[in-house]
This record gives sequence, structure tokens and C-alpha cells, in this order.
Amino acid sequence: MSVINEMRLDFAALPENEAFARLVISGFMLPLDPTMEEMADVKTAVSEAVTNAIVHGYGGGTGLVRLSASYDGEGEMQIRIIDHGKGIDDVARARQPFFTTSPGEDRSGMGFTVMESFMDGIDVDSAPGKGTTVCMTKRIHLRDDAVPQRA
Amino acid sequence: MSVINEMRLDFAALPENEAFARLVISGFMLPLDPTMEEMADVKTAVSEAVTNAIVHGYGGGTGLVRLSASYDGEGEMQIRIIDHGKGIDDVARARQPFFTTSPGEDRSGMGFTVMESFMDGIDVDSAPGKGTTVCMTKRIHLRDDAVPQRA
Amino acid sequence: MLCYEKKKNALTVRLSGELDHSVVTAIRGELDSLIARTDAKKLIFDLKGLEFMDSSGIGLIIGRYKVMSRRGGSVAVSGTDARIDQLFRMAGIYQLVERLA
Amino acid sequence: MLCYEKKKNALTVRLSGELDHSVVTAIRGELDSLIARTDAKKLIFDLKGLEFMDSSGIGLIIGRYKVMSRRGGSVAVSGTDARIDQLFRMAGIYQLVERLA
Ligand SMILES: Nc1ncnc2c1ncn2[C@@H]1O[C@H](COP(=O)(O)OP(=O)(O)O)[C@@H](O)[C@H]1O
Ligand SMILES: Nc1ncnc2c1ncn2[C@@H]1O[C@H](COP(=O)(O)OP(=O)(O)O)[C@@H](O)[C@H]1O
Repeated sequence: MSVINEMRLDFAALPENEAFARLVISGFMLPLDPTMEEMADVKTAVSEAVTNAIVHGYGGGTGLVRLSASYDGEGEMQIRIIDHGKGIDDVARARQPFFTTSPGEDRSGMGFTVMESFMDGIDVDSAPGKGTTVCMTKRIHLRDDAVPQRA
Repeated sequence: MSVINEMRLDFAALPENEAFARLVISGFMLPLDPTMEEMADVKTAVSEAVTNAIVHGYGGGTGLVRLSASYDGEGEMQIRIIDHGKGIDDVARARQPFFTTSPGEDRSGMGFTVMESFMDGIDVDSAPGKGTTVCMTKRIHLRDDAVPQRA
Repeated sequence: MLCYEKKKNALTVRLSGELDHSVVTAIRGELDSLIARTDAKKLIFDLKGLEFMDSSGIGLIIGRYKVMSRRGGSVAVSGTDARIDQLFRMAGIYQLVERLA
Repeated sequence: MLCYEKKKNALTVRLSGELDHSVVTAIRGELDSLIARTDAKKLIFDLKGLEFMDSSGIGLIIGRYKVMSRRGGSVAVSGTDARIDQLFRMAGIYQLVERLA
């Protein structure tokens, strides 16, 4: 189905913007009238990917993180988190549970595993020196009285 | 002073995104620990400009609205609302209280007046066929224990 | 959200949540047919439950003032907090519309 | 927000609000010096007041498990809702850390 609402947010790679990104994605999906559970799934997955962009992508340095999202008339959400930071050389290894390059900073290595289990689909595109794009999908189940309409 | 946090949001020109834009600007300014009053001032002004972009700029048609914002270490916020819609031919006239081109739709013509009275500064740049940029500033008074720090 | 009650000639409409352009668009037709259907002579907006209002709310009230005037009726508002009051004063609404406690 | 209480050998730390990376960064140093200062043998995380947690919370707990193990002590968690529980199970945390009611 075709997209009926979309947004694209760029923000500074600062830790205080992790909560901001969660708020933004929650507000964007509100017209779909999601359950608390669906809302929490999406917030958590976005929090993981945005944190990774800030912590690993830019490693504490300056840069912009992009969060883009859209949904169609059937409640299918597409969410992308993009950074232009240092990138990942081995994506398959990075996605393994408990794999982390920052154990000393108390990272658990569970970020990708959490994204996978809370979302319906996840795709990671990354190259060293170029940056990382995480693309996720989530189907929000529409209640009969809440089918969103293109104005 | 130099900018310590910034964001840029593009979203579809849909009425349901008016509430979304208010939520986004509220969330972005939270680290400044604004008073309820300051928060409401900014939310209201952003609501006016975003509504204008949707109602007048794109006139119900499709398009993207941009909301960008930043603040510096002294709590000075810069907010921009940009559309690429039909533009305004006479900005001075448009800014007058009660002037509206949509009286039949119950627009009051008070949008710009509200932005002026709730914000510290407002600048409108517009050209027919090109679109409109509303640039506003607002000083958020920092409490002693809440001076935001660049990480 | 919109709730209403008709007592004698007065129609009271209670608005809650956020009153912006999208909400005004959604409810103004409903309001006008409610006025016609109930044949109200006085329309009272109870705004106590509003969490947000911008100039779209001013437009809604002035628009209903016009509708009621044409019918020989009047409009009043109640439950206005300091902020809504400020917006209404800015627009000189109290020259057209009575303010109840 | 972080509140704590020491009773005998047990240090109870109550976390509220949203536990994400930015919060973990802000509190982990504080926690470690609290552990050292109070010389606690058991560290209990009370998570009842948490409104949000992502995998950064897992990292915080495992990190404190390592700190306590080195000191010959242990870690427990209480007040975990269904969601936090799911995250902890995913990471096998209950193999390291006791779950209290
Ligand atoms: N946006 C990114 N940029 C660079 N590296 C990343 C990015 N996201 C993830 N990684 C790499 O993948 C590893 C695993 O990520 P994840 O599963 O989220 O665990 P964690 O964040 O706890 O390390 C990270 O330690 C890091 O090396
Ligand atoms: N983004 C915009 N694009 C085109 N025209 C605009 C825009 N913003 C404002 N205008 C014009 O300026 C007029 C006054 O705007 P405003 O004071 O906000 O009142 P209102 O929105 O109630 O009409 C509008 O009626 C419209 O003609």
C-alpha cells in the first residue's frame, strides 16, 4: 500500500537526544492508535539504533543522526536510522547476541538482538568510513474504528 | 553563543501532524527545563506557523513542512518553519491582526499576532510561488541547576 | 473531544484535549448542525477541559458567533484559563461573546 | 532518578524514569563509588519505578554484576515488569542475578 504519512528528523548526536528520538517516534505513530505493547516495541528498537549511532557511529564526536519513518493505510511502518559515522566492517558478527566493541563502557551487545525481537523486520546496511543505515518494519494492527485516512 | 543542540524535522503537510509538531518542539526543548509558560508559548507559536504552512502554504495539497530548531548554552532558541507552497505576496498585510485569506474556513487572522506576542522575535520571508520561512527566537531562562552542557 | 447538553434554550458544548486547526476542521460542521437541530438561542462553550488552544480556537468561536447572530442568538464561554483568556483578549472576543465564570 | 538505602550488608538502589544509555552514562560511576563507599555485599536493583528500559539497562546490570563478583558479592533485581523481564531473559541475566518478587 502507499505511504499516507511520513517524517524525517535530523538531530545532533547527543545522549540527551535519545529520549527525544523516542518521543518523536511515539508521537508520529499515535494516529495509528497502537497498543502500549506496540508502542513500547517501536520505542525500544528506535532507542537501540539511535544509541548505536551516537555511541558507536560517532563515538562521542559531533554528527547528525537521521530518524525517518512512514506508514501506509494498513498500519505498516517503515523506520530508518542513519548515521554517517565510522560504520561496521562485519555486520553479521555485529548482529550476534552479546557481541560488542565497547565492553568497558557497559554495553551489553544485545542492541541488534532487541531490535530483531521487537520488530517484524530489520536490515542493516553499513560500510567502514561511510556510516550505517538500520531499516526496520513493524506492522501496527489497526482497530476497526481507527483506520487512518489520507485527508 | 554557539549552538549546543539542533534538530530538523520534515513531515507531510497533514492536519494530524500539527499535534505531532507541537510534541516534537516540546520534546526538543525539555533539556532546557523550561517553565510551563515558556513551553506553552513555544508550542503555540509553532502550532500557528505549522498550521499556516499546511492550510495556506499547501492549501490541503501534498508537500513537506520543515521544522528546524536549535539552542545555545544561554537558552536562546532559534526556530524555523519552512514550506515550499504558494507563498505570501504582501507579508506586511498578512501580519496585521485579523487579516486572513480564508475567512470562510473560520480562520481568525490572528496567527502571526499570536506568534509575535508569544515569541521574542519573528521574521517572515516569503515569495509567491516559492514558499514561506518563518524564523522565530525565544529566550528560555535557565535555572541555576539546569545549565545544559555540551557532552 | 466534544460533549454537549441542551437545557431550555441553551446548548452547552464541552471541549477537551487540544483545540487546533485539525480539530476545528473535524468539529465545526458537527457544531453547526447541532445548533440547527436543537434550535438553540444561546451557545455556551465550556473550555475547562482544554489542554491546548491556538488561534484556530479563536476562529471557531468567532465563526459560531456569526452563526448564532444570524439566528438571533448569542454565544458565551466558560472555564477559560489565563492563557486562553489572553488569546481571547488579544482578539477582542469579549466584545462579541459573554464570559461566564 | 536514583535513590538508595543501605541495610546491613545490602545496598538497595531504586531507579525511576527512563533507563537508557544517557542515564547509564550519568549514573554508573556514581553507583560504583556508592558500592565501594558502603562496602555492600549485596546490591539490589529495585526497578518498579522504571517507565522505559532498553539494552543499556542490561549492560548496567551485567557491569554491576562484574563489580560485585570481584568484591565477592552478589546482585539481585526486583520490581521487574513483563517487558523488563523479557529483556533480562533475552540476555540470560537470571543466570547471574537473583530475581526477587
Ligand atoms: N551505528 C553504528 N555504527 C558503528 N558501529 C555500530 C553501529 N551499530 C552497531 N555497531 C557495532 O555493532 C556492535 C553490536 O551492536 P549492538 O548489538 O547494538 O550492541 P552494543 O551497542 O551493546 O555494543 C557494536 O558494539 C558496534 O561495534
Ligand atoms: N505559510 C504560508 N503560506 C502562504 N500564505 C500564508 C502562510 N502563512 C500565512 N499566510 C497568509 O497570511 C494570512 C494571515 O495569517 P495568520 O495571521 O496566521 O492568520 P490565519 O491563518 O488565521 O489566516 C493568511 O490568511 C494567509 O493568507
